[in-house]
Amino acid sequence: MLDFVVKRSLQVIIVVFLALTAVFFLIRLSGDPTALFLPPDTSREQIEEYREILGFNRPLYVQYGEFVGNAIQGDFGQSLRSGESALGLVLARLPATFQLAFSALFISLLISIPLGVLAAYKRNSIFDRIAVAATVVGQAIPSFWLGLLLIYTFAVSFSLLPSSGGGSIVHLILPSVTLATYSIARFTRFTRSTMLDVLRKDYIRTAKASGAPTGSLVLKYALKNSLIPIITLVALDLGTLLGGAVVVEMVFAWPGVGRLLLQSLLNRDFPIVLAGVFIIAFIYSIVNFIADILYAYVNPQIRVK
Amino acid sequence: MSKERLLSVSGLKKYFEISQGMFKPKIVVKAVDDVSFDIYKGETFALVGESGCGKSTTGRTILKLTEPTAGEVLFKEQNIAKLSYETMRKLRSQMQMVFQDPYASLNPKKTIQQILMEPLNVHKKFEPHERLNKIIDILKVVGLSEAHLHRYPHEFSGGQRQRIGIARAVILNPDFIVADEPVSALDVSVQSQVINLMLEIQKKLQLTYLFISHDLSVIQHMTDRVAVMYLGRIVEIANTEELFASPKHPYTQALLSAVPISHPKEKRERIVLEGDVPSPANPPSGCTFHPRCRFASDICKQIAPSAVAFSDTHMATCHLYNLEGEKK
Amino acid sequence: MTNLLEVNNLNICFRNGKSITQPIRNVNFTVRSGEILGIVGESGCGKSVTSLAVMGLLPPKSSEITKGEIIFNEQHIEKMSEKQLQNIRGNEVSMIFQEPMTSLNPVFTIGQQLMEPLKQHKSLTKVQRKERIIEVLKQVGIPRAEQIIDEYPHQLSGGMRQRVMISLALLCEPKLLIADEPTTALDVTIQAQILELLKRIIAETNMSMMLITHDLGVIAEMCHRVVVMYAGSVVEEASVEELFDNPLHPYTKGLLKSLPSQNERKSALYSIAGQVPRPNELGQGCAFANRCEFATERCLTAAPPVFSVAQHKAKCWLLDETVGGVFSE
Amino acid sequence: MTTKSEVNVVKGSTRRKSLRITNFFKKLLGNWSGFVGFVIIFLLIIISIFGKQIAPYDPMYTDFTKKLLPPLTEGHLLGTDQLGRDVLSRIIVGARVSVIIGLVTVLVAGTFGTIVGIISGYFRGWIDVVLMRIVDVQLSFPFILLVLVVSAITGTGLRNIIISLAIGGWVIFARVIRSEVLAIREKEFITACVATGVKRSHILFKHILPNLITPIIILGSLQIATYIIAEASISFLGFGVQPPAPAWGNMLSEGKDYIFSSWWLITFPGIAILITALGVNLFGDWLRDTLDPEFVE
Repeated sequence: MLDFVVKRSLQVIIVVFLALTAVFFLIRLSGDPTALFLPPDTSREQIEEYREILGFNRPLYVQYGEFVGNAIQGDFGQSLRSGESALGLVLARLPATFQLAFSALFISLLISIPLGVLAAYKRNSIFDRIAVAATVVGQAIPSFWLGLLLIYTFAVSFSLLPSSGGGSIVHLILPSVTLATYSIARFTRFTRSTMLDVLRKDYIRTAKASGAPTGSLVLKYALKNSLIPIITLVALDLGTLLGGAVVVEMVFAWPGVGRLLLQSLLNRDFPIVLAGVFIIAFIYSIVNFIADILYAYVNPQIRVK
Repeated sequence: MSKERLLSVSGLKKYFEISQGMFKPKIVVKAVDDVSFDIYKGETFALVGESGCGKSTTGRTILKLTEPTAGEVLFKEQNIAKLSYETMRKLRSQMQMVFQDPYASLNPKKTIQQILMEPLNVHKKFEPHERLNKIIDILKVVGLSEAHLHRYPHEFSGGQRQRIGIARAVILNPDFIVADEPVSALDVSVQSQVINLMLEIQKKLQLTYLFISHDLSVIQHMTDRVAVMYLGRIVEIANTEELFASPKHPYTQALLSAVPISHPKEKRERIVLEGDVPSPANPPSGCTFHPRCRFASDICKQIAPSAVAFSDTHMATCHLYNLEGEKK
Repeated sequence: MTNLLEVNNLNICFRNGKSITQPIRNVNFTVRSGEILGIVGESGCGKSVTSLAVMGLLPPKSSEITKGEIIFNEQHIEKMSEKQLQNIRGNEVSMIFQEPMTSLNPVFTIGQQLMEPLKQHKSLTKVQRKERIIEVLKQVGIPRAEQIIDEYPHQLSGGMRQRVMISLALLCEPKLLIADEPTTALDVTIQAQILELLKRIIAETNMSMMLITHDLGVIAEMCHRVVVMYAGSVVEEASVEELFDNPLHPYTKGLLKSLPSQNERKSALYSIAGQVPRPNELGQGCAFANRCEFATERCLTAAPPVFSVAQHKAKCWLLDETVGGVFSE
Repeated sequence: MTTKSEVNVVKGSTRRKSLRITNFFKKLLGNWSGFVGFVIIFLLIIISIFGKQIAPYDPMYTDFTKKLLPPLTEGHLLGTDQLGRDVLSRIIVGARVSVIIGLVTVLVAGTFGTIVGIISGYFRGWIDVVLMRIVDVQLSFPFILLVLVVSAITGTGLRNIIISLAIGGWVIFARVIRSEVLAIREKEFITACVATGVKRSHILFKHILPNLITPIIILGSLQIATYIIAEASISFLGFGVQPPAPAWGNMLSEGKDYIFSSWWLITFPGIAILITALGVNLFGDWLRDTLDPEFVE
């Protein structure tokens, strides 16, 4: 177990470090950010002066070295626009993103697992067919468009819910439903197919042959076996969920990391972009780490080894 | 023995290393541990043993389908254990293999013609325009026909697929064939057809077989000499008739007695072995069979026995006979 | 001797999309109480399907019993509801499967899995259940039974798992044990252990057993009576000595003759030419006719009825002329 | 004798090929959802080729007197936008962007990822470790976010969008193809090749590669929908195709400002994306079910 934790922690550090390095060079190679946020009529001398101040005129490896040195201490520099600490700005937005992502995750698990189990249990019934059709459509809907439709329906036509902004539970409903839709479809479909797989297994036949009633076959036996692949998929999909959160935050003007990151990208405010990349890569790696531990917990073949 | 030696294996070892993680030592699985035997021209030499005893790995290591960890394999008195892929590749036209699972060993995307053409192309055997006729000939030898040329493996039954596998092995006219459980995936009535085919082409093409199987009745029927393996080592080698008539090693005795009777009226004294085969990653000390052996004594737990010869053709590795020898 | 199980004129159809195949045609046999009945045949002959039908375990949507009856202990299995079947399975009829490696659930301990049939069929306290489980585990020769119940299947060897499967089947002291190729996946020395164990258990209890196998050696070793199946129907039925000494059906004769032990060493083995017909290739006549060396015009056009010579039954037209068998049914 | 068999060989192989194509369509006709997917894809390709000819109006023609007309008025089937442009014509012409993005990206990402996967899986060793570490790093970052970051840096335009999507998308191919190669390498028929004495290069090109075609086709077809939706998303967010060029994503982006007055602007381009993604997915699912039901992404 210790072995595993050490190994995975090293992996997280390497992954985050490489991700930051890649983005750092991509940004620097794509051009000088100075010119982009100064007015177009700024003179050459003034631009040079700014480059001097911000340190963009030094060789790339020096800048990189400095960046790494500071980043290790948790310093990603200041926002080129507001001058505030880049990491601080990102961290301040983090709770909002967590709220959105986790409520979406919660909604999707709450709906998809029972739905998938039921569809598998009632295979080929009308309920199953409708569920499968719904998942196919759910996976093809672009989330930003679904967001627009929901805004139009609930905020514009019926004025039931606020269309944008954050701060309350009511504000959370539309964005989290939007974000959850894709995951609901995907998890339902996956739960269903995994359950069908498991229900065909020899050990289910064994349980059946010893007189286990159908209900406990499905709920007690097959579900526990299915949880292993389901947890793996959910962990893998958290990245998609975080990515989707970025888009959804823009649609609903949700004050999260994603929106900040996108605005900074548009403004070329690169310290914030780097801090955002750091946070997202870090969180994502940690989540995968936790998923691996959970996975070992439900799978005795790994635990006992 | 005036027979000509075709293959000689000495001190062959194949160890697999399994990584356990960063801070733990690697587990070494001794799949084949110091195996030696000779195979003579024209004979059928059998390796028999239960699953995990290393018989298949021995066969594959001899053909260099996995690299040996140590030891020598002399084929026609040339040591092939250290040959490069390329040099070995050219030698392969003389030594071929028949696999257990005839479906998995045929590329599902290739027609029978393509499958059988490949060895001929690779080794540039026969003139290009003759090759197709050669393929049709060999198909007839194994009991199939020209009509099957353009079919894919999935269109055949298990027995037919094994015929194709055999055709692929013999089309280059090799001297030596390793047959790894060639009939154990087949039904009884098909099994006998394939055994007959193998016996027939052996006579026709003067083949030498290394026949790997767990099925003692098949071994008794079609092989000349047998080596019994247990946990990566050979415990007994003898002529087939000799081995079945008077097995010496306690494991061989138990193995032979475990075979189901062939007639309900037959009465057989059965030696039922206690427990399971230990893991080759952590074999018992001394004689690896001692925890299950009914004759085990103290020496068996400490010292690995050496081979005892009962005749020119029969030897076993067991302390039982060493001790008796000393007493005498 | 009374009949514990009677299978009368059983026909089973399988549906796969629009195509309908019939793997089981007019199967008849009985299992008497206290006996071991062997069912022998090659892969695809329908022996496993038949055993699943007795358990009521056929896949409900893709298969159907079109005709016939399965009477177990005077109850009609084929008419039972799922609920009634659940009461019988694991309780009065138990089953052991071929693959001990995949037949136990990897995420539950041995103890948890053995608990299930007891919870289902017996009203015992938790402590009594545990006692019973340990008792049965010891009965099937498992050392360290008290520890094993907290272990997971992957920690046990193949032979041990098959013992666990057997103990699972024995928990509720069933009247009939169905063993579907119980030793095929095991090594020969382990097979000997398991067969020995099964024999001992049948002798000790008043259980009956239906042993399904492709291995005539296992049949000779274990059974009192034998049913031979070919291409979905029973071709011969006899006591085990009678079958080995005096097989009547050409298929049985061929099977016995093709055993290496029945042939001189190094000689060509006797072999039945050709292959088993696929279900869609079956015509009007005898299913074995295309491979039979004695086949006549009649064999190709009409399916033979059952002929009886004393207790020995076989479906073959030859018996009409040569043995003078009695036409029955 | 020789000539006769050779004729047979040729006949045999062509007969089998044509048989396979008829079989393909027979199977397709037998499956409702696969067939629907196929028809959608077929129509989409037709529309993207002949878009300008099919469209009732010039998609770029602005007419302020006819702005924000609701559907079914003055000959505008799906209404007009804030500049008086015909929505239907813009959707029809915009199809080309989606089709090009989907197909070219899958080609670029698929080719690159497949090559990496083959190298990684076939040669193993340090090169595999290095390549898979890169894949891991990239997978630790959400696909859409990566595409957004890259496209923000590389700039807009069709070529840059495709580059961004391909940079985000190749890893899936690399990972899946690598594991396929590893699985195939372990297959007994590859051992059989070694035992026959087949050259290593020959094993790779004649035995491993042909067995990769099926997974590549399945994965590729399933990825296309992802790319099309991703392009629409980044165009919607302002990093993709720039206005006034018609693309479904930026039509929605422009339409969202009129959400209070003109529902049709946010409705129809979205339906177009939905139908496209649906068609591609249905067809992809069918391909997987038919060619290789065991395939896992």
